[in-house]
Parts: sequence; structure tokens; C-alpha cells
Amino acid sequence: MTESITMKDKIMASLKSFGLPRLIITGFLLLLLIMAPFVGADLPTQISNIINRFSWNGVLVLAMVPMVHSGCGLNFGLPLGIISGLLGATLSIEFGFTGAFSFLMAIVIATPFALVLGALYGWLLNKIKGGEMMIATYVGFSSVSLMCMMWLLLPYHSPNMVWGFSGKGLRTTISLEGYYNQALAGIGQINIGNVSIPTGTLLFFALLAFGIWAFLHTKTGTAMTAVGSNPVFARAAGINVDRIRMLSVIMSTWLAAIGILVYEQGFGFIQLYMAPFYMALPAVSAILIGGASVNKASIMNVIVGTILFQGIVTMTPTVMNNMIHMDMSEVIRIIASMGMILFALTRKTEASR
Amino acid sequence: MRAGSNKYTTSEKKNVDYGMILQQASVPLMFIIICAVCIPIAGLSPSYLANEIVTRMGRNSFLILSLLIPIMAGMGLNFGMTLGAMAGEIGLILVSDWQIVGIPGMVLAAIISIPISILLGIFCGKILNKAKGREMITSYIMSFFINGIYQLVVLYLMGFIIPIKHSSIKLPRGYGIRNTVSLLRMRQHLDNLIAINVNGIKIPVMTFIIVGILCVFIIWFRKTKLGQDMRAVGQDMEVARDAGIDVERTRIISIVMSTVLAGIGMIIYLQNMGNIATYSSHSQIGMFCIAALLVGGASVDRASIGNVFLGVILFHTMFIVAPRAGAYITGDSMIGEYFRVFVSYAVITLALIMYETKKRREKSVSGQQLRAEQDRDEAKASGKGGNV
Amino acid sequence: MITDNAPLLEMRNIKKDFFGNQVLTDINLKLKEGEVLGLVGENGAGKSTLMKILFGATDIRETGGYGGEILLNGEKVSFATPFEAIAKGIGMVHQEFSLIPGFEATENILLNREPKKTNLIAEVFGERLDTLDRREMDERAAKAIEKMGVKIDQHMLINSMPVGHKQFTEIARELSKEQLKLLILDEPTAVLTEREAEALLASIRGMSERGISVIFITHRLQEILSVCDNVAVMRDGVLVQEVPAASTNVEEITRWMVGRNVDNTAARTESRINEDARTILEIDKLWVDMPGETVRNVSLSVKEGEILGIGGLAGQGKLGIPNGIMGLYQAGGRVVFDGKEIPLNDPRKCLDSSFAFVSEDRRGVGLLLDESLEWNVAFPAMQVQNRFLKNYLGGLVKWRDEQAIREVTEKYIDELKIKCTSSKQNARELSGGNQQKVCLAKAFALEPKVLFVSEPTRGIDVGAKALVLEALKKFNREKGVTVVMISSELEELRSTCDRIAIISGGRVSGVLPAGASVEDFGMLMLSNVV
Amino acid sequence: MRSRRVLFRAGALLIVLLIAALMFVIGRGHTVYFDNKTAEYNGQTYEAFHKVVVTVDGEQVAKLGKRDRGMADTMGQKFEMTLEITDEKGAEPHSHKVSMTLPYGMDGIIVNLPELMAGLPADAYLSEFVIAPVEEEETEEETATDEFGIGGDI
Repeated sequence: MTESITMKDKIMASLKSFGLPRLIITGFLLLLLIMAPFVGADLPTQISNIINRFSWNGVLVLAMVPMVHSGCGLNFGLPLGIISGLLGATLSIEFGFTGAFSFLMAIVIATPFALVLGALYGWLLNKIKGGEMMIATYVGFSSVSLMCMMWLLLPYHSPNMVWGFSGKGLRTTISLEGYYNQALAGIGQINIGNVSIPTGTLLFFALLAFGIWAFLHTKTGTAMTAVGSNPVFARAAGINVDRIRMLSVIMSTWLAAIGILVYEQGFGFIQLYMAPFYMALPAVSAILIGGASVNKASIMNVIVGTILFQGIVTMTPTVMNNMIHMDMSEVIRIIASMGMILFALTRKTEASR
Repeated sequence: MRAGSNKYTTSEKKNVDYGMILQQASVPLMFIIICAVCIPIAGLSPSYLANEIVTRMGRNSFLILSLLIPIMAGMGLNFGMTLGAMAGEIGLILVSDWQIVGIPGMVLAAIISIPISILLGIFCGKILNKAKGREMITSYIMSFFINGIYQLVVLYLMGFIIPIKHSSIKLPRGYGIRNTVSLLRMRQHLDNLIAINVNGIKIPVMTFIIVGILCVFIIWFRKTKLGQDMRAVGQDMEVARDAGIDVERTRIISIVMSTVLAGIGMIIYLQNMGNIATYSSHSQIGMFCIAALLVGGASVDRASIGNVFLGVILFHTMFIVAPRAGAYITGDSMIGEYFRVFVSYAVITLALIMYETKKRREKSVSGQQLRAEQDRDEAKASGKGGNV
Repeated sequence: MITDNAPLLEMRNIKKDFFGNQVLTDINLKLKEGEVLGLVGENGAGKSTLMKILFGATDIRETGGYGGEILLNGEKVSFATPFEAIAKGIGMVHQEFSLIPGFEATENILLNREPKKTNLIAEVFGERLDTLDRREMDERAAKAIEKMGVKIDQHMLINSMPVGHKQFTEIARELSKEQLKLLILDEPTAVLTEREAEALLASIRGMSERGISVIFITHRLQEILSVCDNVAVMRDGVLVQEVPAASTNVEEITRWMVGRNVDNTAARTESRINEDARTILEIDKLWVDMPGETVRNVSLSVKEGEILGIGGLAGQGKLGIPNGIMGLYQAGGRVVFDGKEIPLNDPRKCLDSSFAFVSEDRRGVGLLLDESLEWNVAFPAMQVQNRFLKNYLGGLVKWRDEQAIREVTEKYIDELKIKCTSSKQNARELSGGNQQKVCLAKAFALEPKVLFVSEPTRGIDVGAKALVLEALKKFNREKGVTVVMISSELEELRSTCDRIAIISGGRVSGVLPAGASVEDFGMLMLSNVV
Repeated sequence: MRSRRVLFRAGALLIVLLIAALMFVIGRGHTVYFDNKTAEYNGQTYEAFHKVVVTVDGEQVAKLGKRDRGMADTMGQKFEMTLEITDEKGAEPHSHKVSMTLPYGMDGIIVNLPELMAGLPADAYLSEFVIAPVEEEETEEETATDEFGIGGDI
């Protein structure tokens, strides 16, 4: 008797901690999956889409993890890292690297930018502890709009990237054909019927995810988690809290730079100017949907969240369209992801450290 | 023991104030310099420039004034003013479908927008009460969330559940509203109601009268019990609660008022523009209003009516001259466009950083005072204290 | 009929327990109109709880209410909230200021009780849109200030006021309430200069003449004697004495405050003072800026292998000493350990010199509430001493050694009898006593040479208390670790420590062997109280 | 006191609703089209005028020859205009002040001037202007991209 009550309590408690929005989103995706065959959507294609989009976006979502761990909150300043990646990508092409090698060079060139920008960003966030998320958002916006001017002014010459008629200023979209289009996805790609699995990209993601996982098991990684969990405790235990936070910001920024390169090799294009503007929001909501909170996140949250989020992104248009002949996917995506972020921000336990 | 630091506190206070004044003036000063440099380069005629600025003052002041009340209540910059803007747009869309035109159309749109604004404001206020200390990021995300709901209503429910008759505003597919809704028969009706022309500069007197009424209202409101309560809540929630003020309710009211005013402001804004960009008119409005207010020298916790008008003038002067000046300097018209976007975001970033560092400095100042006091104490006591 | 002769306030058999822990026992107190009652007692004697009951504080109701009854003018009352108490004419000035910093004195005095003028808009939208009647506000505030008898500028902003004037603004706020009959002042003179304190005392006499009764809580006994009609002394939740102020003196009151039956004041039996032991830690002219616990010019020497107690009343600075030495708050002065000077303001350097610290702020500083016990116990040792790590790639990768961490955690769970489901349980889920044991385990795991323990028994139950103190003694005895223990409870210090230093007013007022008489300690505690 | 407040609130609400209702009435916008066309009614023919100048609110809105159509935007149901009619070529124009009540339900209203001037009933000279439904290509909604569709242009 009492057993059953505690059992029920336990289920209720775990449901509560899971959160209603998360439950609704998961339920919604399940519903979509079940509905898909009935409304004539091709399930293997759908699943293949989800896997592909997971492979593009996974690293960007992974970039949230270090900052969440060190207590800097959700990295709304993701665009800063993305800009480092874009600088790497465009410079790699400008310097004449081609093929898959250009991907490697893009990473190499992006890294110093990410480290420097990340260090500056981390320094700033250490100055304004407590107000990280709002300022991160606007640091991202400012840097994207500053780079808009830079893309026009920087002396790029590669004919594949600049506007044809004026011969200067980068184009808004640059095709990666001949450069690193599918550079990772092409490695060991598996095709079964309609399903194609970008093994290389998935392995690359796994590699980075393992790296983060391993880092969190080292001495410094442990310190990072402790800083996020209770900065005063960490300070009393002799940890230099500012240094650890700075490290986490640099890691997040670097991962964002790599993340955008991985995204581009899958997508096939570099998108400049205002494109990185709102890229933080899908990544933020993805990791929250995956079960993370403002100051707790795991690799599992990243994987689950990205799959759920991308699942909704790819499934809703087709299933909804076939079902009620209304493409409400955009609206549903906005409501679901923003609702998720709102929910996370208003959680009391997550709000107070 | 702490009483010993009294004199110290007061003298320190004065120094801090000078620094504060300089810091508050720094952003407007920077903008005056930007404008002073860009105006000659842009080469616009003074009358054109003056005309544009007067028009934009009439157009934007009301919206920006709507931000003042939440600042007073300590809730920071209300990024959720977009909610009111959406309510105003819904009012205008309905009114233009019913073919109510001119000033009556505006009044009716305002009356329709008010209950919507109130509902959205209550919702927003309740959520913000759950996210104390991170109001701004929450209201910012809130504006996106409600934008989703707005799209659901306007793009799918209008014409489907909410009757929309005219095909000029309805999408051809039978439901949803077109990307642009023309307000031709409302366009500048308010501005032209009493318009006088001074040296070729058209002054929309009626619009300014309405803005003036709002200013008077805000000044009056500060003197009311509710205004006093809001100031108290804004400065110290716990003390206000101990004194028996209903903190949560007061905060919700401040957001509701801001949302309602933003809705009316949006109607004034759009009557000047002459058409509604259904899905994008509101999305940037919050950002531009906040940037303008901050340019006027306001900060996250302090803003006055003067900041609003100075901000509109400086920010929009920059906005008008930057593309031209940018084009002249670099030969590329886009540079100026991006420049003004960058400046808008940068000024908000700067204001937020200044606010957060100020908060932290206030904490450390008290520490330093104690430290200095103890240094003196130490000097005084040295020699007296012995080992035990 | 009864009402005419009844005292203004009568408390009958007031009892209160917090979850079975009796904090007030059968308090009987009477207060006549215009009477000034001085209420004294050590921290934790129950003064605050008694006043909270009287003032209808919500946490009293939330923790199960109280026993006994309170009569106001012969009428039985029970307040659910402070607002009800205020309505009945009780006012209270708390130790912490409850003022709006950007408001003038007038606005604060009349906060949420402002006189208003109505208007048409208010008729529609409710009376909160009435405008404030500034003139009336000024008049009322001026009247309240006059009643108080201390001049303050009623248009000055609070944040540009000296601390004393803030205190007076609070008092004026209570006086501005027309119905005020009883004013409770909780250590109001602590923040005042001597002149201001004088003025306040004069003001209290003035209030008394106007027929307002005052309950005056302070540690400055001289003030009590100069202003109060009667003195009530509390100790361990019992009202031990109530006498006319004129018939007693400071020494007597001190004795009542700290005195206990000889049977249970047994100091540590094996207390030893080894005069030959070398001085291992030398604290020289230490000052610490810890809010509410300021330390000024403290010099102390700690002998190797002893347990040094640091005692004193709350707010006198005893907590600042370990927090300052360990670098958690801004500090200055010199700390020499084993002949080496320890740099201040750097927690890492202290930990490297094999100091360890168990903070009084268990949940804020002491624990990672949302992490496992394993992490809590092993974390500092791992970070400071590179223990519980496996080195790979020639030390480049320092991997957490989960096995070693679990072993050490389980060892301490056994040793300290920590009640938990497993070593993986989150610290948040443990009870206060067990959390405290985890904090000790964390410090023990560092294997320190000097251990600072701050308020080790605060807020934990009796069983756990004994266990914690025993563990400390054992750790000191068996490992030869020097322990510096800070506690508000003199008894606890006397039963655990070898020597006890008493801090008062941020300074060392004396060091006595644990066996010294309780009265001697009491005199030191109250010697230069601020 | 409480009921007083309720009364005031009800009053305020009522006033707002009244204003709203009033706005519905006075703010209704119509487009009035004037036809100077020969028309037939009950078997009788009404010849178009040689030239008509239409003035609304002191502003000349149309100058119509035979078979011409002019238009004016108006607000409210009461509509006044001044017609300056030239019957034959070379004839002296004569001016008429015409006022009429417009039907609330119609957005666009055609007024046949010859019939109007002949003093025929409203159903003769008034007719609704219906915009012929234009077949429009359904513009394709932009396909789902990776960015949120919440940017708008800046």
C-alpha cells in the first residue's frame, strides 16, 4: 500500500523534474513518428533527415556544455564562436586550400580566432557575473553586426567568394563545392535504401563529445563542474574561479567555431552576414529539450536534445502538411523552443545558485 | 563601529556622483560626436534632416515612453514591449478589415488592443515574477515566444476562426494575413490633424500633443501611491514587502501598463508609416526603442522623459545620416546600413555591461570603505594591541 | 473592569519548540504602560524568538506556532502576521535596516502608509492611483521625528545618511504609527556612535513619558541600567531573572546571563595546557572585512596540538577570524605558520600550507549541494593535493580516480556515522547534522596540520552535536592536529577546548583556560561590545 | 464605497464601449464611385451629362465627361458633394449640393449621377461596387530554413 504511494510519488516527482514542456515536446515528436506512415510520409527518409541534421547541428549544441558547467549559463553568445569559424572558413578558401584539406585548414585557422575572442568574451563575462545571459546575447548580436561590415571591407579576393560585379565584398552565401562540401559526411557514408548515414560526421561529433566527456572527468573538469555548482565552495577549495570560467568560455567558443564548420560541410554553403544572428536560439533550446537546465548539462542532454529538436524541425513540415494541409512547422518550432527556454529560465531551483 | 565611517561615506558619495554623471553622459556624448562627424559627410540638407527628425520624434516617442514604467519598478528594459506592439497590430488589422478609417479607426484599434495588451501583460508579468533577477533575458525570450503565438493567430486563425472579409489583406489561400496590410486611409491622419509648417518642416502637432499628454501622465503617475509603490519595489523588493506592499502585483501592473502603452504607441507609429509589415513590424521595434532610450543617457535602472527625447533625436539622427556617410566614405551603401545596426546593438551591450559592473562596484565600494576605515583603525590601534 | 488594572502586555507560559528542540520554556512577562524593559541574554538565549512570537512573525507560525498566551490590555491576542501586530499597536525596529535606499526619510517613515488625495482616475482604477499628499506626509514625518526627540533631516535620501540616522528613521517610522503602544528595539545602539546612542536613550525616556512601553534588547548593560525600569535576563530559553534596574548592577546581570548550575558546567576534564608546546600559528594584527563580523587588530598565538576555542557574542567578529585567514574575505595583517608567513586573501595558499576550514555557512560555502557525497568529501583534496587522481600520458591527463574517491568517502561515512543511502547521494538530501559531518570529512580528507572549525554545531540536533565534537577531539588527539574552533556556545567551547579566546568588538578581550569560571568569560564577552 | 467603485468602473467601461460603437459609426470608410453614364430605370433613359465636376469637402475630386467614372474616399454614412453640371457643350454649368446617406454594409458604392439628379430613389442610383476576384497564384511560403523566421530585416 505505502509502497504504491511512494512509487506514485516517485513517478510524479520524476515527471515534475522532467518538466511539462519537455514532456509535451517528446510526446509531440512521438506522435509525429507514429502519424508519419499513416499520412504517407516516408519514414526512412524522415529518419535519414533527422540523422543528417543531427550530424550538422550536434557540435553547435555541444558548445553549450562547458559554459553551462562552469555556471556561466546558457551560451547566448554562440554567434561569437560562429564568427571565428566563419573567419576560418573564408580564410581557408582565400588562401587557396581546396577539397577536404580546406576543412582541416579552416579548423586550424579558426582556432586562434576562437581562442582570442573566447578569452576576451570570458574576461567580459567575469566582470559581469550574474548578468551573463543577457549580455552574452547582445555581445553575439554586436559581433555579428560588426562582422557584417567586415565581410564587406576585408580584402578578400577569391573569385568564388566575392561579389562578381564589384570584385570585392563577400557574398551572402558561398558554395562549398570543390572545397569541403561533405568533407566529413563523405567518409564511410552508408547508404541503405533511402537512409544515408553520414558516418564521418557522426564519428567527428562522437570524438568531440568524448573529448568533453573525458575533460569533465579530469581534475580541471571536476573543478569546472564544482564552480558551476557552487562558486563559493570552489573558491574556498582554492580554485581560481575566474580562470575556470574563462577556460569554459574559450572551450565553448572554440566548439562553436568547429560546430559551424561541421554544419557548413553538411549544408554545403557558408552563410555570412546576418545568418549567425539567431543561431544561438536553436542550440539553446535543443540542449534544454534534451533535459539540461541553466546550470546542469550532460553529453546525453546534447544527444537527446539535438535528436528531439531536429526531429521536430524535419518532421513537422511533412507530417503536418500531409495531415491538415497547413504548414505550421515554423510556428510550432518557435512556440516549442521558446517555450522551452522560458520554462528553463523560470525554474526556481535552476534560477538560484 | 560602522558609525565611524559616516563622514567618509558622504564625501565618497560626492565623488561617486561626479563619476556617475560623467558615465551617464558618456553614451549621449559619443552619439553627439558620431552625429557631428557624420552630418557634414552625409551632405543632407538641413531642412530634410530636420523634417526627418521631427517625423521620427512624433512616430517613436510614445513607444519609447512606454519603457519608462517597468524601469521605475526595477524590472529593467522591457524587451517584452513587443507584446504590446503585436496587440496594436492585431487591432489595426481588424479595424482595416472592418473598413473603419482615419482617426476613428485608430481609436477603435486602440480600444481593441487594450484588452489584448492587458492579457499579454499579465502573462508576461507573472512569468517575470518567477524569473526575478533575470527579467531582461526572460522578457526578451518572451517576445519571441509570443511572436510565435502571434504568427499562429495571424497566419492561421485569422480568416479561419476570426472572420476576415477583405481579400486585400487576406492571403489568397483563404486564411492568414498578407505580408503587408495597407493603412492608406489612416496614413498620417493623426499627424495631419493639426499640422503646421515651419520653414518647410512639417510639425505633427496633434501627435506631439498626445505624446505630451503621456508625459504629463507619467509625471502625474510618479506622484500617485502606485507610482510610489513601484519606485519602492524597484529599489528594494524585500523592504517593500515588509511594509505591506504587494510586490508581485505591483510588478505585474507595471508590465501591463507598459504593454498597453506600447500597443497604443505602435498604432501611432504605424499610422505614420502607412502600412503594417505583418510579420516583421514589431520584431525590431523593441530593440530600436531600447537603443534610442539608452542613447538618450538612460540606464537599466534609471530613465527619465528627457532621456526619451534626447535619445530619439540622437539615435535617429545617427540612423538617418549613417548610411549616407558610410556610402560616402567607403563607396558602399551597405556599410552605413550595417553600421547603424551595429551601433544599435553595441549601445545596448554597452549599457548592459555598465549596469552590471555598476552593480558589482557598488558592492565592492562598501567593502573598500570598511577596509579603509580599518586601515585607519589599525593605524590608530597599532602599538596599543599586544600579543596574548 | 479587568482591563483597567491589566498591564499593557502580559505573556503567560510562553513555550516554543523548533521540531522538538525546546527554545522557550514557560516565559512569564508583564509590562506596564510607559514601562521600559531591558531584555538581555546571550545569543541563542531565546530573546529573538520571544520577540518574534510577540510580533507575529510568519516563521513562528510556519514552524508550528507557540504555547501559552499573550494578553494585550487584558485581551487575548494571537497574531498571524506582523501586520496584525502593528494594527494592535506593536512596533519593532529590527537589527537589519528595512529602508528603501533611494527614498527620503519622510517617504520611508510613511512607507505604504502615505496620506493620499483621491481623484477621478482613482475612482475608476482603484485607490492606488490616489496621489500622495506630500504636505501632509511632511507634517506627519516631522511630528514623528519630534516625538523621537532626535533631529534628522527628513528630506535626506537614505543612502546618503549616516548609519545612525538610518536607525533613527526606522524608529521614527514606528513612532509615526498613531496606534503605537509598545516598541521593541532589537540592539538599536550597535550601529550608533556614543553621542547618537546617548540621544537614543534620551529618546526612549521621552517615549516612556508619553506612555509608550519599550522593550529594549542590547548587550550594552550600562545602557540598560541607565534607561530601563526593569531588567529581564534570559538564558537557554528560560527567563532567569526579572528585577528593577535600580536594584542591580552589571556584574550581577552578567552572572545571570552566563551562569549555570555547577553540575553541568564541567569543563573538559582532560583539558591540558602545555606551556612547553611551541607556537605553531602566530596571528598578528589581523583585520578582516567580513560584513557583520568585522575583525580589527587581532593578535593570537596557537600552540601545536592544542584545541583553541574562540568565543564571543554574535556580530563581534569571531567568525571573521577563520574566514579572513582562509582568504574568503578581504583581510590584512600577518599570519605566520611554522615560521613561514602565509599570504592572505588567497585560499589556495592557505590550503597549500595544510590549513583546512569548516565554514559556518554549511550550505553556502561548505557543500556542493547538488553533487554526490563523494565529490564533496574528495574535491578539495583532489584539487589542492592532487590526490584521488590517476595520471595518464606522463601526468598530462589527470583522471578522476572514482575508486579511490569512493573508498575515502565510505571510510568517513563509517567513521563519522553519516546517515545516507549511499556515497552517491546528493548532499542536499542529507539532514543538517549529517551535512556538517560531510563538511568535517571534507576537511579531514585534506589531512591538515591546522583545522579551523567555525560553528560546528550550529543548527544540528543534540546527538549529532556530541558526535561532531567527539570527532573533533579524536581527530586532534589521534592525528595531533591543531584545532581552532569558533563557537557561540561557551559550554561547547569549555567542554572541547584547551584554551578559549573571547572576541568582543572585533578585538581579543582575553584568553582564558577552559577551566576558568563562567563569570570570567561572561565579563570578557561583554567588555567592549559594539 | 465598494459599490461606488463598481459604479464608476461600469461607467468607464460603458463610456469606452460607447466610444467604440461611435467609432464604428463615424469611422466607417467607403469609396464612392461617380458614374456619368446613361442609364435606364423603369424603361426610362437618363442621359449622361456633358461634363460634371465633383467637389467633396471643398476639394475637387473628379472631372467627368460622358461615360467617365470618378471616385472619392469618405468616412461616415453622411455624404455630401457639390456637383457642377454642364448639360450640353457650351452651356452654362449649374451647381447642385447633394447629400445622401450611404449604406453601412457596402465598401464601394457606385452613384449614377444622371439618375441621382433625376431624383430617382436610392435603389436606382446606388449600386455596390464589387471588386472582381482576381485569381492569384498562391505564393509559395518560404521553405523551412535553419534560421528562425523571426529576424525580419533590419
